[in-house]
Formats: sequence, C-alpha cells, structure tokens
Amino acid sequence: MNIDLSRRGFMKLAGAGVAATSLGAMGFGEAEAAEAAHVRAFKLASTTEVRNTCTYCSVACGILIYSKGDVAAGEKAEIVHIEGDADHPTNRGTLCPKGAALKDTVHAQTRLTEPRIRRPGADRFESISWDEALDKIARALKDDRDTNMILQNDAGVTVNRWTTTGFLAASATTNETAWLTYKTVRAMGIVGFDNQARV
Amino acid sequence: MMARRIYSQSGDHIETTAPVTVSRYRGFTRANHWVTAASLIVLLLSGMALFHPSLYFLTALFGGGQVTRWLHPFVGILLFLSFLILFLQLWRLNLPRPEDATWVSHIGDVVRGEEEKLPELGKYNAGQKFIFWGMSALIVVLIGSGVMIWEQYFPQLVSIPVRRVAVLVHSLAAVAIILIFILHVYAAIWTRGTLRAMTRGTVTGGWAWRHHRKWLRELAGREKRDPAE
Amino acid sequence: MTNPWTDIKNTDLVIVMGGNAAEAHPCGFKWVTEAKAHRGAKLIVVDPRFTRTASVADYYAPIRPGSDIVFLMAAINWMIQNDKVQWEYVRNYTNAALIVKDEFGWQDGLFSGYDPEKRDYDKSSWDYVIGDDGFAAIDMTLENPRCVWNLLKDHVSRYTPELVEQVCGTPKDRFLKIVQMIGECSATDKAMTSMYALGWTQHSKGAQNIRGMAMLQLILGNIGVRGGGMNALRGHSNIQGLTDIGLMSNLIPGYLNIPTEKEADWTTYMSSRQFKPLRPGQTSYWQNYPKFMVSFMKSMWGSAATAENDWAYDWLPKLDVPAYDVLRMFELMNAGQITNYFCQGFNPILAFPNRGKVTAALSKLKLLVTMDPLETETAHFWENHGEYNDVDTASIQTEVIELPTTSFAEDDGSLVNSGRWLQWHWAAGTPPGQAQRDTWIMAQIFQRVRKLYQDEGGVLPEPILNLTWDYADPLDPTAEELAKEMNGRALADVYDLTDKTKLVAAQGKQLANFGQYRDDGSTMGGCWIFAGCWTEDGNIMARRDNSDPDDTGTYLNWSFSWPMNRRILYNRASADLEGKAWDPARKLIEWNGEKWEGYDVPDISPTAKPGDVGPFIMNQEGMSRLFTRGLMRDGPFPTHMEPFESPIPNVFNEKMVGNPVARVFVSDAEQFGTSDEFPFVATSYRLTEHFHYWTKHNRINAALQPEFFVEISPELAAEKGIAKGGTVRVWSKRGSITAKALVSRRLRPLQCGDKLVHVIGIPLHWGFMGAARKGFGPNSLTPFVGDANIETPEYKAFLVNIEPATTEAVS
Amino acid sequence: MTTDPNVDSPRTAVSNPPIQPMKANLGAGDVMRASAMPDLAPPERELTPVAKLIDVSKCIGCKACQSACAEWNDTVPEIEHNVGMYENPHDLTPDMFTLMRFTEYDNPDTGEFEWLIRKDGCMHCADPGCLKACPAPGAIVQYTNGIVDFIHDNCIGCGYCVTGCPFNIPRVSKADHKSYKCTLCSDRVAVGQGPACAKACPTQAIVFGTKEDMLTHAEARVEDLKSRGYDNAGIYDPEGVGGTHVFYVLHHADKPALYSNLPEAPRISPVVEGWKGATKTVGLAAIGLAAVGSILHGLLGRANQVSAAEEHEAEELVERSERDA
Repeated sequence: MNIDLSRRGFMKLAGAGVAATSLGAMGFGEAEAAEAAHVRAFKLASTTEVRNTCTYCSVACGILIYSKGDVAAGEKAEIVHIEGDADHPTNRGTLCPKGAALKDTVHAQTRLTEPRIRRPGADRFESISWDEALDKIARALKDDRDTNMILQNDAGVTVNRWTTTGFLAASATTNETAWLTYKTVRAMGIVGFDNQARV
Repeated sequence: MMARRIYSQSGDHIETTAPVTVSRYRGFTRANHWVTAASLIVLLLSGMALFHPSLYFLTALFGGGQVTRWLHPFVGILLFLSFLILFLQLWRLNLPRPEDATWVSHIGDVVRGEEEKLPELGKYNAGQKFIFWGMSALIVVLIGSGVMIWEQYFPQLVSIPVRRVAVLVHSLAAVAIILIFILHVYAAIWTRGTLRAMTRGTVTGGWAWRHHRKWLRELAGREKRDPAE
Repeated sequence: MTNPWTDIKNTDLVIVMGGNAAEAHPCGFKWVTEAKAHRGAKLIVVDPRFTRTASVADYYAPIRPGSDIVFLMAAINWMIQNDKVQWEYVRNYTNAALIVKDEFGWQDGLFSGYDPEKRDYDKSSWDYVIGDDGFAAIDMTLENPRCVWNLLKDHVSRYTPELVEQVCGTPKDRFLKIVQMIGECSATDKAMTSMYALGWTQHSKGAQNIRGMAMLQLILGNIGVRGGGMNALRGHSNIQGLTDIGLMSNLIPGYLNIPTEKEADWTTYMSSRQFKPLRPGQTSYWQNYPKFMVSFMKSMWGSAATAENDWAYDWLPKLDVPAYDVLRMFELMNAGQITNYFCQGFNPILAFPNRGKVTAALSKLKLLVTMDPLETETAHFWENHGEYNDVDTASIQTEVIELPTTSFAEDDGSLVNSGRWLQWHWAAGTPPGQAQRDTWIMAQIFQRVRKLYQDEGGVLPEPILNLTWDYADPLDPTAEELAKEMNGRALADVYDLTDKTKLVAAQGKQLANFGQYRDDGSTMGGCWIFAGCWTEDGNIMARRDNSDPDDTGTYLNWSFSWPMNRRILYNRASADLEGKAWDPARKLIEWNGEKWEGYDVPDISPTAKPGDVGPFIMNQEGMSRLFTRGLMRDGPFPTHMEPFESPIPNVFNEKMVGNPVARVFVSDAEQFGTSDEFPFVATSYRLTEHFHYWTKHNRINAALQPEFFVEISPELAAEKGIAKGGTVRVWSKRGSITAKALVSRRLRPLQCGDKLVHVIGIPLHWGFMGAARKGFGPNSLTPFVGDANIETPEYKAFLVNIEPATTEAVS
Repeated sequence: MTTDPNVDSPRTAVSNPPIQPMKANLGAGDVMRASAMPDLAPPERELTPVAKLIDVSKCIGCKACQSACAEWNDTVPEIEHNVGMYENPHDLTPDMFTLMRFTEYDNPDTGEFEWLIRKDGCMHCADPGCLKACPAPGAIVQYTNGIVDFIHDNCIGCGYCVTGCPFNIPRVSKADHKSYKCTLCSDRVAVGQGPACAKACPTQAIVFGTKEDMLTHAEARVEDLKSRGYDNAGIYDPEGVGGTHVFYVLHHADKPALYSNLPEAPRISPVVEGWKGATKTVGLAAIGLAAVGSILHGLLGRANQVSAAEEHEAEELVERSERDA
C-alpha cells in the first residue's frame, strides 16, 4: 500500500505515544538504577567507651559513654552517645526515659560554660573570671564569719557555731566531692548545712 | 428570520471563498488548547512513571523522582485551570442534539469513513462531544482525587481509607483519560485536514462540507444575511 | 534499702505504698517484673492515684493522701487478729517480750507526757522497765499485759477495716483483699518486700509512716531475708551517699552526731553514747562509737587533734536547736538573718515549700552562690519571667555568683545507690567552656579563705588553719585521694585488740575495714561505714565481677557495699534460732557449727553463737523494735495524725491539727488553709519522663512531657466545668498556679465517712528555665512545715482550690 | 550474671556494642523484596527471621523506648503542648518512630479499672503494604531476616507507603520530603546488637531475638497472664499480613481494638491490592493496546480524507448563498 507524506507524519506523532509503553515493556525501567539497599553506618565505630553511672535516681544504672577522643589519654573528648551497660547487675543495659537521653543533658543548650555575676539590682548576668569570683566568695565568707561567729553561748559554753552563712550540698555529686565539701563547711563552723536528703 | 447561531459560535466564519476556507478556532482558543495538551502530556508521562515500576525511568525526563513527585500535582492544577477556560468556550456547542443519536447508530459508517450515509452535523459530532465531556468529567475526578493524595500539602485532608480509594480512583481515571486522549489524537490525525484547525485555525470548505455541513451552511447563510459580521 | 535492687527478684509479694517505683525507678522496678514472671510474685499498689506502677499491679486500692498510718496499723491489727504472725521471729528478734513502764499510755490521739505549750512530749515514760541487773525486763510468754506485744495489740485494736474505709476512703473489701495477700507472707517460706519513697517521707509524720510498715514486716518475719526488707527507693543518684557522709546540719559521717550545747565537752558527749547492752550478751555495736568519732576527728585535724585537746572537740560547732535544717534556714533568711548562701547543685525555689517565702528570703541575702552544670531557677530567681516568676528585679539587692560545674560525664568518683553500693565511675568527656569540678571549686574557696586567715588572722582561725589538706595539689584534690581519706588509714601501727602482738595494719596503710578503727588516735577515717571501699587491695568500688553464685542476687564482687560489703542488712535474721535458714530455698547465711557463712557477709560477729546474740546488733536490745522507746519525737508507736491541712478532722481528737509535735513557725501557722476555703486535697509527685528540674533542660525529655499539668477526676472536672486539656487555676493559702488539666479516671473521688474527697495531682517538673515549656511546681502551693523528726516538708497532702482559668497560660 | 531463660527474661543486650569498625552484616545481598523492583535478583543467603516482642502486660509506659529511639536515630521530636493526655508527641512523626499509646479501660468482666499502654510503631509485616504501594524502585526493602527498611536515597516522598500501610505508621517529613518509620535499628542488628528501644526497656517488656525464640517466650508470658486471670491473653501476630516481625502479647487478645485501636484483622487493603494489582497491569495493557491499535489502524486502515468533489460542493454552497444575497 502506498504510504503518503501525511501518513509518515502520523507515524512520527504516534511513535512518541507508544514509546513509553513499549520501552517499558522491553524492560528499559531497569536503566534507572536505584541506590542499593544499605543500613546506616554503625555510629559507635571508632569511639572511646567509658563506664559511668547514671546521674539521676539512686538505682544507679551502669551506663556506657561513647566519645570521639579519649579524656583518659588527655585528649579532648566529645560525647556522642550514651547507653546502658549490659554487664551491670541492676539495669543489665536497660535505661529509663531519662537515662536513655542523658547525652542531651550533657549537651543541653542551658549548660553553663563560664562564671557569671549578677550585681545587686541588675537585670542581667555578666561574665566574671574564676579568680575574681572565688576571691569575692572567700572575702564574703571571711567577713561574715568574723562578724557573726558565735564563740560562746549565754551560759559561757564554747559553741563555735556560724549560723549566718548556709550551704546546700548536692545529692548528685560524688562521695569525694561530698567529703571535701563536708570538711570545708564544718571546719568553718557552718551549721546551716543540708542536702536533698532533707526534701 | 433570526440571526441566532445554532451550529456555530461567534468567531466562526468563512475566511476565503475560492478556495473556501473556514475559520474554526481563533488564536486564543488554539493557545488554550495547546497549553492544556502540553500539561496533559507532562501529567501523562510523570503519572505513568509513578504508576508502573517499568515506567519509573520516565522520572528522568523531569530530573528524578522527587521532582516528578512535586511537579505532577502542580501541572495538574495548570491543566485544570487551562481546561476550565477551554470548557467555557466550547461547552454550548457540545450539548447533545437529536442528530447525534443517528450518528452514533451509524458508528460503523463513521469508522469506514462513509460519511455520505451520516446525517448533517453541526460544529461537533457525537464522538467529539464524547471526548469533550469525557475529558471534562475525568479532569474533575482527577483533580479531586489528586488533592486527596497530595502528601506534600494535604496529608491530613482525608482519612487513610478514603485516601486509598482516592488513589485507586485517580489511577483508574488516569487510564481512562489517557485512552480518550489517544482516541482524540488518533481521530484528529485519521481524519485528515483536522489538525490544521488547531494549528492554523482554519479548515477547508470541503472538510467542513464533509464533516460538519450544518455548521458550514449556517456560516454560509450568515455571510449574506449580515455581511456586517 | 535493706536489700539491693537485684534481690527483689526473690520476693513473693511486692507492696508499693508511699511510692511509685515503676514511674520513678523504672530500671529497679525491672526486678519486680522479674519476680512476677519467674516466681509468680504478686504486686499490690496502694496510692491516691492509679499510677503507672498500678497499671501492671495484680491488685490496686486507692487511699487518701496522709492517711497511711491508719491503713498500716489496721493491717497489723488484722495480722494479729488472724494469727498471721511469724511467732518465733516476733518473740526472739523483736522487743515484743520486753516490759514497758506502767506510766506509758495513749488517749485521744496522744501518748503520755504531752505538753501543748512546748508542742513536745516528756518521753520518760516511753521506756522499758529496767531490772536490778540493769537489763530490760522480759516475759517470753508474752502474757504480761505491759509487754510490748500486748501494748501493741491494744494500740492497733482501734484500727478496724471500717475505720480504714472511713478515714482512708479505701473500700473495705479492697483493704481486706490486700491484708489477706499480705498475711500469706507470715509463712517462713514466703516473703513480702516493701518499696516506698517520698510518698511516705513527705508528710509531717513521714517517719511514722515508714515505722508502720517496718513493724508489719517484722511481725511477718520479713526483715533480713531474701526478697523481704524495707526498701526506701531514694531520690538522687547519691542522696544515700550524702546522708552517709552526713552533709546535714546535725550529722557527722557514718551517722555520728554533731554535739549540742548541752554536750559542752568530750566526756559529756561520750557519756550519752555508751550504748550499754539492754539484754545479756548483746553486741550493741554502737559501743564502738568512740573509735569512729576519734578517727573522724583525726581525719579532720590530724596531728592537731590529740587526746589532750579532746581530739579538737571545741572546733566542732555545737547546736542550740535540733538542727539548722533548710526550713529553719529559710525562716531565718526571710527574717534577714542570713548573709551568704551556697547552692551546690540545688534549686531551692523549686525544691522548698512555699515558693513565695523562699523567693522573699533569697531576696534578703547579701550573696547567693550557685554551683551547677545547668542554669537553675534559683540562680535566676531575681529575673522576671512574667507570671512564672513575677519579681521586681531592680528591688532585689542580692548579689548572685553563678559557677559552672562539670556534669557526671566529666568527673571521676563514686556514688552510693539506694542498695548501699558504692560504685566508681570515670570521666568520659571534656567539660564545656570553663566548667570546673566541684572538688576544684571547693578547694579553691577553702584555700583562699585559709590564706585570708593566714594573712589577716581573724575569729577562731584554728579549725581552718589546721584542717588536714595533704593533697598532692592543694588546689585540686583528686577523687582517689579523697576516697582513700574516707576509707581510713593507720597513723601508727595498729594491733589486734585481743592479741596485742598481732599487727593488723602497719603505719600509713589503708585500713581493711572499720574493725581496724581505734579510739586512741592511731587511725584516721572520714566515714567509718565506708571503710573497706579503698584498701591496700586498691579501689574496691571499681570492681566489676558480676558473677552471682546460685543466682541469689547478692553480687558480692560487684563494687562495694557498706557496711563491710554486706548486701542485705540484718541478714542474721534470715536464719532461725539454730542458725538454719527460715526458708532453705532462700538461704542467705547459716551457722555451720563454728561460724556464719553463706552468700552474703554476715551482719553479726562471724563467731557469734545463734541463740546467744540477737540479730539486730546495732540495737542495745539485740532485737528490732516494735516499740521505739524515746527515739522518735512523736511516739513509740505510730498513731494516726492528719496532715496539717486536712479535709476531715482527726477521728481520735478533732482538736488535734497535724502532728502535735511538728515544729511550726508562727508566720507559717497563719498560712495554713482550711477545707471550707480549700475543699480539695492536693498531692505532688514525679513523672517518669522527667527527673526533678533537670530533664526539662533536655530536648528529648521535654518532648516526651512538654508542659505542666494537673490531674483531676472526671467527677471534679464536671463539677467545676473543666475541659480535658483546658487551662485551670489552682491555688492554696500560699500561692496560685495555672496548668493544663488532665482529666483521668485514674483519680477517683474518695468517700471518707460522709465526706466525698477529691484529690488533685500536681507533678513537679516545670519551671521557667530550660527547653520545656514554662510552668510551675507544686511548691508554689505547699505548706512550710516538716516531719516532726527530720523536717522533711509536707508535700504529699495539702489543701487547694481549683477553677477553670480565665486567661490561657502563655507558654 | 545468669542468662538462664527460666530464671531470667530473654536479654536483648547480651553484650555491649562494638566500637571497633566492622562490616555491616546486612546489605543488598540480603534483600528479598524491594519496592517497584519486580525483577529483583534473589537474595544471596537466608538470614534467621528476627522479631521484637512487645509484652503489653509488662509495659509501664515509661517511654524509655521513645527516648532511646530518638537518641539512637538522632531525631529531635518537637516540644508540643499538653492537650490533656500522656501521649507526647501526640502522634508518630518523622522524628518519633515509636509512641506509647494510653487507654483507660473499665473491664466489665472483672469490674477492675485497667490502664492499657501499647508501644506503637512499625510492625515489620511479612507482607508489607508500604512496600507494595511504593512506586520508587528500592525505596522500601525487606531483608531476609524480616526487617522492612526505608532506603531514603530512593524515597521520593509521594506518601504511597502511608496509603499502603495497614497500621498507619509511615510519616513523610516536611523538611526533606522522605518517609520515616522504625528501622528495627537495622544498623544495630547489622552488628549483632538489638534495637535501641528493646535494649533500653526497663522491664524487658520489649525483647528482641529470633522470631522463634520470641514466640516461645510469648507463649510462656501468655501462660503467666492466664494464671493471673487474663483468660483471653494471647499473642498478636496477625496472619492477614503474613505475620509480623514486631508482635505483641496482649492481656485481651480477643479485643485488640482496646489498645488504642490496634486493628482486629489487619491486611493490605483490597483497594490498595486492586490499585497495585489489576489496575496497574490491566490499565497499562489497555493503554498499550489503544496506542498500538491506533498505530496499526493508521498504517493499515484507510484514512478519512476529503475529496475534491466535496471541496467543490463547499464552494458551490458558498457561491449560492452569495448569489442569493
């Protein structure tokens, strides 16, 4: 049969329409290679593992802290992950919703990074050096102690009691911190001394 | 005697007399048609890509799956609006008329191209009217179901069960509209002399005489009655 | 805790009352689920709210906050009435058979000797009849009407199931079902464990709540045995350690006491601490008090503490009041009598009652120093945060110094868990910015103060100048140095007390245990009960051998447990008079003919013959005490006392308000509300998603429980027109807060007699700093009054009113 | 420390995580099914099916699983408001792959009040609806050990997985337009560690191991519950989706809907089956046929052409009408 111009024109057009289906049918789809299946890279690889104890409640779950860098080796160490210690008899690797999120507390946006002072009546904190802060504190302690130390009571009994400065200790600090705090506070004669065990 | 048009619309007129050419679509309408056509093709290709794995490679035409995913619905809206304008221009002459029934009953003659056995017709025959109304209905269905499964902007619009129905309806409607689209394109090509109506905007007198004689008569008649036109 | 967490798996019945273990101690609670899964143990929860613990309980009963003593005494009464008593245990291991003075008695809710003026008891009648031999009179037949057992029987006879229903609002049938379950544990082969926490301590009679359960456990024979015990779950990671080391107004490490003014000199101080046995042949271990005390004084002042100067006794402060506890300190502060105040990892404006008073008090300070890893509300108490901290900043003249400290992840050291395990941990990260360890900060402060005294002299410089400070770097003592100091060291060669030729510790050596402590100044040791934690064998606290022969749960080679690495206190009581385990399946230690041996370190002299020496060696009687003599201020038996703010009067004496001997400051008495003005009972508690006021700084925990809310019953919500998730105002005589409303059927109105009592739950985790949404804490509402014995504030039962908030809380 | 199952619940964490670099033991060669890849090569080996068992009767609703999940997957869930309930976040999100759901229930049979708490999250179906619905080749894969994982490089964010999932689990991120859900910690499993949630779970209500072991353990748990009066206690391992690799022990297995509408008989919706089955093939065939048909007709059939005669007729008609004028 004779195929005239217009028929060739027709074929050009029709071709486009068909292409899709037929190409697909010929399995051209596979030409579009998908990214091969893969799991996320294990993020604890090449980190330093350190054994610690959860800072929250007194179940004292064993935890493992993973960091980039090793403090023990004197390096700068950035904590990247915290999870339960499977070897620990009490928690056996488990953690509660607080413990499981410990890392976010370590890196909290409200972590303090420098000493600050709020002057009387001021509406903001300002930076202060450690030295200046500690000297101010020491001076305030001595001045108050020298002024208000009670050496004897009315009956003339030696009481060596200092009631006008108080100290609240933290139940989340270590025994070692507690002991050093105890020595310091008692040696000065402070009696207004307490910790969270009271509440 | 009245001047009311029955088989033609304002703008249709005899352009030249020897040989006779008849203006069928003004420039605006043609542009409108091609915008619609273009978006339909884009939708067709992007839609098919997400419809069947074997066609996923078509996403490459648009720069990957993510682009295809966001592009498709926007083009869908474009098509909807563009077709809406077209619809407003064409709907009146696509209303069914008694002779359409006769035409459909002689569908065999239509396919054999023996039009002398058919009644005289206005601007559109029943086939064209079917395509017009079919497209209109399906586009409404597609835009409706499409929005329901438009994850990026309407994830919560309908419940998941409804969404499942929507996605099924959308794909069924898509298949249907593609079939109609093929019919439309093919008919336009098979019926020689038709394409120029949407390219140049005119058809030959013979074409008009053969396919839409009532339309031609009305236009011819109007020539003498109100030359002002 | 008398028993370690891991021992709970050995129990047959867990009663959680006065606590919410699943929620506050989830990983410890694991052992309850293990006991349930593998021993078929049952779990009972008695709580005002249907808690997360209750959600996995076998049986739950509601109770009105502050009525626990009625429930517990009624339980004891039921045990006695139904013969659910471990008789051999009660007869021999408790003071049931000892005879009490005829003058002792009880009526109208009060014991003999009450003085309303002093708000105190004359406790002289609360004691045993002492025979000519100097020992307490006894009647092993328990027939003497004045023996402790018969007095107890009479005392608890008032506490009937009907009274429980009337006072506690606990349906009678629920009470009876629970006592039946408990009763089964009087059998020698069944054990019940009690897990409690602040739900019992935070009452004006907290100590008596706990005594109530302890007495019940003794009657059932459940103290000292595997799967039994009185288990105080405790709060912070080292709250046990700080109590052990005595960081409290009136304590010296190892539960020794700071002297009072009445104890003007060493001899007087020691005279009241002879602890002579009250029964023949008993250990009365506190007779060793001088050894521990002298060693402590040597650890403080070394060579400056000598026999001649009574071990520098004068340098210890002497108290004029029982204690300068926090409530007293803030009372004084509010009266402008405090100059400087330190908060080391402490957040008083959220932790102490009557926040308004606390803020006012802090505003009167000259200097406030905070040491914390995080920005606390207290450090920012002067900062205006709208309704969440509405203060007049400019008018607050307090100077505040905020010092950044390291966190747990950045320092080495040990913590004591509630099971008394001392566990060592290691630093893992570099401190942020200029943050420093608390030890560094304390050393810096002390060295600077000492320098001022050296340069300028001043009042009483001696205790400061002579304080032992022999650390390699005086400005930065290491955790190792401090741990060794607490363990104790021989200052001279130490010989065996019986065999004087036998050297037990050469000069300069670490002591192996407190048995090597001496009262002649030849040893030093900061905290005698920790002795053994860092010996010549090294850091015992760092041991990590988790083997557990026969799965007893004792883990003897894991870290160190005080005292003497003992895991279960009073474990001698796990065996009968012949020294055989009451329950062979639960053997702990047994007498092998010559000595005690077994899975745990015996809590008795290894060679003390069974039958001769009683198991409770710390007590002069060698027995546990159902009757505590004068050791508690509010009675030798627990008696029902209403909270200071109560919806109903005391059934025994309607004129009696709260605890008749609890200390109440005048200004606070005026701030107690009454039920006509404040008809609803409020109680405070923790949620599992948060730890106090820390985790609100943590984005993940903040996301898990983002915003402050109060819990109420649908009935109360309907009555007040409060919608789920709507905003409410809750107020007491002391303050007002706004919160979201969580309406839940987990709270039921309680029918107490003819009164329907609604309970409002107020969690405590929100403030105005951190990642979570701003909110309030219950302490804005709570009364400023504490327990009569230890001044723990009454957070668990107080009165409030509630209404839908007119304005939405901004957050 | 004992590991005897009779003395002890199955331990998810038998050892601590490795810190030395090691090759992931889960990769392309272990994929048995991948979305939109009908002609996928068969897996190189068969891994033992694994499973995470959630014992609802042991769960205390502490949310440790949510916390551990967010920490391990480095997601930061949004800090929302309290709307009068314990669920926070209020629903699964692209940053919260698992969620505790709380239901208060008055048991009509016992008259007791119950607080039913269920950990919601991906069930890792043996017959995953998400995978079936997904149009992106390799965006969703199923490993031979049963883990159904999303390969985000291939995800296009269309949300079809949401439509396909019988449990309403996947969530599409507004940030990167990729779909997220529990991976069963495929990265941990690949180095021999259990999922973060299972390791953290304080009461070991969540345990992880081979599906076989987990089923054995589950049966023992059901026995214990029956002994405590939960006559309808049972295992929820729905057949409709071919069983799941995350499954439950329920005290009221006869009424799963009690637990925050856990589906009674989940299966891939027939609608989705229809869409991804018949429609896909038949539709494509129809289109193909139509296209090819029209071409053939165009090639072989005779075109419909206008004759010169007809052109003439038209001219006459026009002339006539002009003449009349």
